Amino acid sequence: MDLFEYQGKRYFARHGIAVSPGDVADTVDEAVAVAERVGYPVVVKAQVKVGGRGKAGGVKLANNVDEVREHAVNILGLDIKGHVVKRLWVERSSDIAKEYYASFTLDRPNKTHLGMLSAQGGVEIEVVAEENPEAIAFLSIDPVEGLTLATARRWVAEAELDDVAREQSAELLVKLYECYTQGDCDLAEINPLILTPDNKVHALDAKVTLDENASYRHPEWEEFRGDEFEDPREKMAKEKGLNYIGLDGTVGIIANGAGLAMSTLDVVNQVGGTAANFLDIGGGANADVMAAALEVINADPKVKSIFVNIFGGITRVDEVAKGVLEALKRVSINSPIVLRLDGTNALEGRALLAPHLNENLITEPTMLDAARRAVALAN
Amino acid sequence: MDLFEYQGKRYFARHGIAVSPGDVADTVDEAVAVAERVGYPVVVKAQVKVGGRGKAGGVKLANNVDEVREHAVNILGLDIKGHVVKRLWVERSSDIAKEYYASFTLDRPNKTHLGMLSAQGGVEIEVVAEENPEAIAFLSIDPVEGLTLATARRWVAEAELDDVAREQSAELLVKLYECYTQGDCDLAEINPLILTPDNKVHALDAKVTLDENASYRHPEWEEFRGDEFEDPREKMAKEKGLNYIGLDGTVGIIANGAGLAMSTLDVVNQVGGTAANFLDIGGGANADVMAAALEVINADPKVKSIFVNIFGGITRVDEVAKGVLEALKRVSINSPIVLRLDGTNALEGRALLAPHLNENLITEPTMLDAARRAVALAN
Amino acid sequence: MSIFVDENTKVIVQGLTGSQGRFHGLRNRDYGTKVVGGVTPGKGGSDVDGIPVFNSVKEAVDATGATASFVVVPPKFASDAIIEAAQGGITFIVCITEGIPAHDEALTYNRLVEEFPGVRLLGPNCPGIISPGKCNIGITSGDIALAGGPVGIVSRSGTLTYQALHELSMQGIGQTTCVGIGGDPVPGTNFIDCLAEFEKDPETKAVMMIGEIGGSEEERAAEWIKLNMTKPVVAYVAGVTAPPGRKMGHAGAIISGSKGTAQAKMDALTAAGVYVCQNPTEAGAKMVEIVRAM
Amino acid sequence: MSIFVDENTKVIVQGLTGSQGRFHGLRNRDYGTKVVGGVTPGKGGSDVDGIPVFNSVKEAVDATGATASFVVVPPKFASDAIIEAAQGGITFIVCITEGIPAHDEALTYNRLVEEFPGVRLLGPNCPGIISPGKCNIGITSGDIALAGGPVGIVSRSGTLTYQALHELSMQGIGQTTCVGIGGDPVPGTNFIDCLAEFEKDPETKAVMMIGEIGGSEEERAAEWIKLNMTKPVVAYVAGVTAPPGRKMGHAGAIISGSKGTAQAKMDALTAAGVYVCQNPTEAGAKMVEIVRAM
Repeated sequence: MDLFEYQGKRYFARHGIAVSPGDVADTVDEAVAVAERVGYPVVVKAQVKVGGRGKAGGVKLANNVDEVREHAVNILGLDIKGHVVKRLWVERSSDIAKEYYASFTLDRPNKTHLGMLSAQGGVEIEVVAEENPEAIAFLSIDPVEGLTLATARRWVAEAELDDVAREQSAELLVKLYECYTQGDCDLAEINPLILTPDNKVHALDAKVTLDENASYRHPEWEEFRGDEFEDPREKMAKEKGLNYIGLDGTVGIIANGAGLAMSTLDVVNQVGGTAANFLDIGGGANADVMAAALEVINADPKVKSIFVNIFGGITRVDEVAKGVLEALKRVSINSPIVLRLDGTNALEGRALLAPHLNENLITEPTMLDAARRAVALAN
Repeated sequence: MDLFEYQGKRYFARHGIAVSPGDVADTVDEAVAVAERVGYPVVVKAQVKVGGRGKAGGVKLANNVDEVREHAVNILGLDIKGHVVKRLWVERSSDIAKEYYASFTLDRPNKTHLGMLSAQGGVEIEVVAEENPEAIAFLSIDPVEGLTLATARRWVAEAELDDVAREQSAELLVKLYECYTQGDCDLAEINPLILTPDNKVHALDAKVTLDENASYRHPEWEEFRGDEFEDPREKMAKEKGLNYIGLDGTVGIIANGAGLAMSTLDVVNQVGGTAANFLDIGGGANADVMAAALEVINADPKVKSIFVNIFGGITRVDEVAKGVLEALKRVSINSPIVLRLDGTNALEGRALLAPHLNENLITEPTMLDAARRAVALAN
Repeated sequence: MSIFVDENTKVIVQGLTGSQGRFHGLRNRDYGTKVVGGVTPGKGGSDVDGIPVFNSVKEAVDATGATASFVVVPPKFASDAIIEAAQGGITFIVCITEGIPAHDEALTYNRLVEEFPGVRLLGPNCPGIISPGKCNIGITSGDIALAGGPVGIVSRSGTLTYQALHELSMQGIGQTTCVGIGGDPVPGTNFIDCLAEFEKDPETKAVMMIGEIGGSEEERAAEWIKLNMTKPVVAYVAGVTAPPGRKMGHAGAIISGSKGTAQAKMDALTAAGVYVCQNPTEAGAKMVEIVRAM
Repeated sequence: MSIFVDENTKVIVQGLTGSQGRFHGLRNRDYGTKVVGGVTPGKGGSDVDGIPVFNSVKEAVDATGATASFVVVPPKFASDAIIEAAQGGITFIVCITEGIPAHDEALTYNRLVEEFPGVRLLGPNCPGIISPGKCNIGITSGDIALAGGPVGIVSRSGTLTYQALHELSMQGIGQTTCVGIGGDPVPGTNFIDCLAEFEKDPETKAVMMIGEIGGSEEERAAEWIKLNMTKPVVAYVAGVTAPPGRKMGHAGAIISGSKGTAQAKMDALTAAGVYVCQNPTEAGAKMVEIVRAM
């Protein structure tokens, strides 16, 4: 789950990381109220989960109430790369002497945590990594050992942060690592981490991605939910507990297992079709799950055919068959369904479906055959 | 100080690192005796401090006494890139299942120790680093923390060493790190580190460079000395305690400080000359040191002129002048001497020399003028 | 022969008294696996369909001589269960649990590597391992596997593992061992571990490898194959069509830039001499062709 | 103004009772430096030409309020002396000792950074620091420096540092501060540290930088200059003629491949907008030209 900047800053603040005083505003009046409270000048920032806000006019400096009003009016409702701005973050503007970059993420090949620190912040770190990799001090952190203040001090020196920023930065990095680990972040990034002319270090932006697998031990994450899904199809799928990603094609996809679902997309593509979505119903999916999946797909007006690709393991094929029949009773499905059913209890499943087969409910013996049929029906 | 392979292996063995049974041999008969003692097949290896021994015919397998005799005869006296083989290392041959690479050295930019480990050994690590950097697992080691067995275990897994080699390798790496630190090595490298078909890990080669600055606490290094200097000029300079490197040009160089000496080479080169040597007489050099330096330069038949470039700091220029006069009394100098004297007590120094100046003892006011004069005299 | 497990492997099930543990544990036993015990704290002394239950792994190992463990407990208990298994003397741990937080996985992996160097973890979030006719630990349906070799299978994807078994078995081509390594961010066992074992196993004549987008395990495997593998390898990589930058399910398959894309992986494997196929069916057909020509 | 030290800096000399310590300590005091004490264990209570000697740095700091220390002890005692200085409350340590083992340097550097983040070490194996007319800590001969600015000097080489001072002073161009960082493998203070201070110092109008072959400090400095430096920088890098792969004296200047060569450093500095000169005289002349044009 990606957090908005304001959510990320609150997450940081809880772990003792300094951020600018500010608050959210959903209306122009709220923006003005926040500005009056924190004091001018302020920065009015669009809250969207996409980069390039500044260039799109989503970040503006305001020196007085009129300017806050003007910018809030302009930014609320602004479309930034398909994301419509519904919320602002208004914070006290900071003078900047230097911009740094700091982040923690998982280093999958090395199976350790990876810290990245650079005296060259404020720009995309990918660009720095490409053009001048020596400007990034990489730190590999053994999860068993964690990050000590001693190591953080060595790290800020290696990254050549300005002398006056080093001790504050080292302490902040230890807190950021705590936020990253105790807070179960996939990514905790500050860009820029700034040094002010009066020698204070604090986080001017926040990019946080949370690991959904850890949500059971983070009841406080509930507050972050709600606005996450821009795509209404994804929102509906999420409510039904399905692992769904909306795409732009015409063949609706339902499969069990992420690998099989991806493979299904590939095969549809190979035989000349385009997938409308990725949908993994997971292991052990029963009739309810199957019905929910069909409902979500059915709600997508672009879908012209539905390809249900099941290889039973934990998932029992007869359950899947029941789910399909159940869904057909509950909802009027707009598109023909092509099924490929194999694995645990496949025979039982096929037998259950047999009496109901017609031009809108078709089975095929193999994955490839089913893909061809679904694509033919969609094109 | 670079060690020969056999010296490196003995250094390793002292730190508990497994090497093949073997011994040195300076004659054919000694080689046979070692072979008979360690058992056939054996490998007969030229002991030279230069790479590419194998290609030059300096490493041979011998299955019996006749083969040992034949190879020893051929290799002793062999010229490998200018290094004449005077000593052999004869060791029991090892069957090889896998070849790895392991080393420790100082990571100057990061001011930490750097471990390099690769499942792709037996070839030049520079080539692996160039063609397939991901095949090297780099480990940055904080000198304060050192290398624990736990970290070494993580490291061997990251490097994807074969399962059966991992625990032995982890233990060996901890010992190699101890050898590197306690043994004051600039470099401790094993290439290849081998896994045998019966699943034993040991060092098949040894490349060790010792830090001369640490020699005061390593009386045992005395045994490594003696054969280090191939260049007779360097040997003579070393005996006199001078920091000398032989080069191929015609202008003999004497300077105080490594930077000034390098700069002197550069200036001589810029005005069209070539330096016969690098010689830094160091800080605080007195008359004896100066006389010794002139003697060493004088022994080089290629030298056509001598450029003495002194900027007094700790070194007092009057002492240098005395040294020059002293040397002229002791030795008959073959080449004209051009002096540039500045810094501490420069006036006194110049005054001392003034009565002795002639066409073979010249002073110039600046470094550039002196370089031009010395080069003119040499060409 | 088989890799990692065989007909003599004694297995305990951590979580045997739970519904999933009971279902799969008994199914594994019915397949012929030597399931010698279960572990559920506080339920020591009871049994599940004749399989004795112990309070701790240590007790179970002492009583049964088990060397392998099947961890089938909820995510919040999985890390502790894995460490307990290692501490109790187990040397091969299969964890099928899905949904373990990434930080727990990273911590557990490193604790295992650092404190228990002789212990191998398979998973988490994997279907397990099956040596047809000998041993089945995990959730793979035994009837889609065929004993007698000569193919070894290693797969990052659960369902595609079954698909691979199915493609081969339908054509009468058996498997020595099929290892599902799982697609989680920090797998205990990776492609190279399995490829090295298959290379050493005399009965395995060819290997099928199923990869996915994300990470760089396939690229690393390709490099290993180029240098070490003498047996033919057929590979399929899922996710050619996946849009960049999206997370496709629990596989943790995040694409960033060109690295980690299915195409990059396929290119690396092709360059390593691997037969790379466009879909699982094609991969199955290619493997059948290779085996029949032997 | 000056950097790191000024006319108010109180200095103690660790090793004042030794011959080198006495010679340079008194010479520094005679220059005008506030040398307020010496430290030699066991000799507390005595004095050297009126300078009181203490048994420990802590005692010396408590008694004198010194913030800087001049470490002039043999290599085997230097690391302990540096750590003792930091523990005793000193925040600026100048160590001229030549010949400290590289492992000791690496350990001492990291202990300082990790345990004493507010402490700066200059050296080891450096000529020290001089702010003409204000403070001279080290072995630089005060008479070759000229007070009044406007040039800052930072140098990796001892004798070339004197050469640089000499070239400027002869032309009547003064220096704000001249820092010899030393050429050892693990210097406590590097080019960037000094460049950053010179950039901040209002009286420094231009900087002269003297590099050497080996390592990558000059390249890193070039990158920093490109991004941060507004003042003109003139540089000279010694070692263009040095043969690859040879160690040119204690500078620890090992060339490996193209990286670390004088030419690579000169190219990097040129690309960063630095005026790169071919010899110290030319560098001095260039700096004179720049200053006169201001």
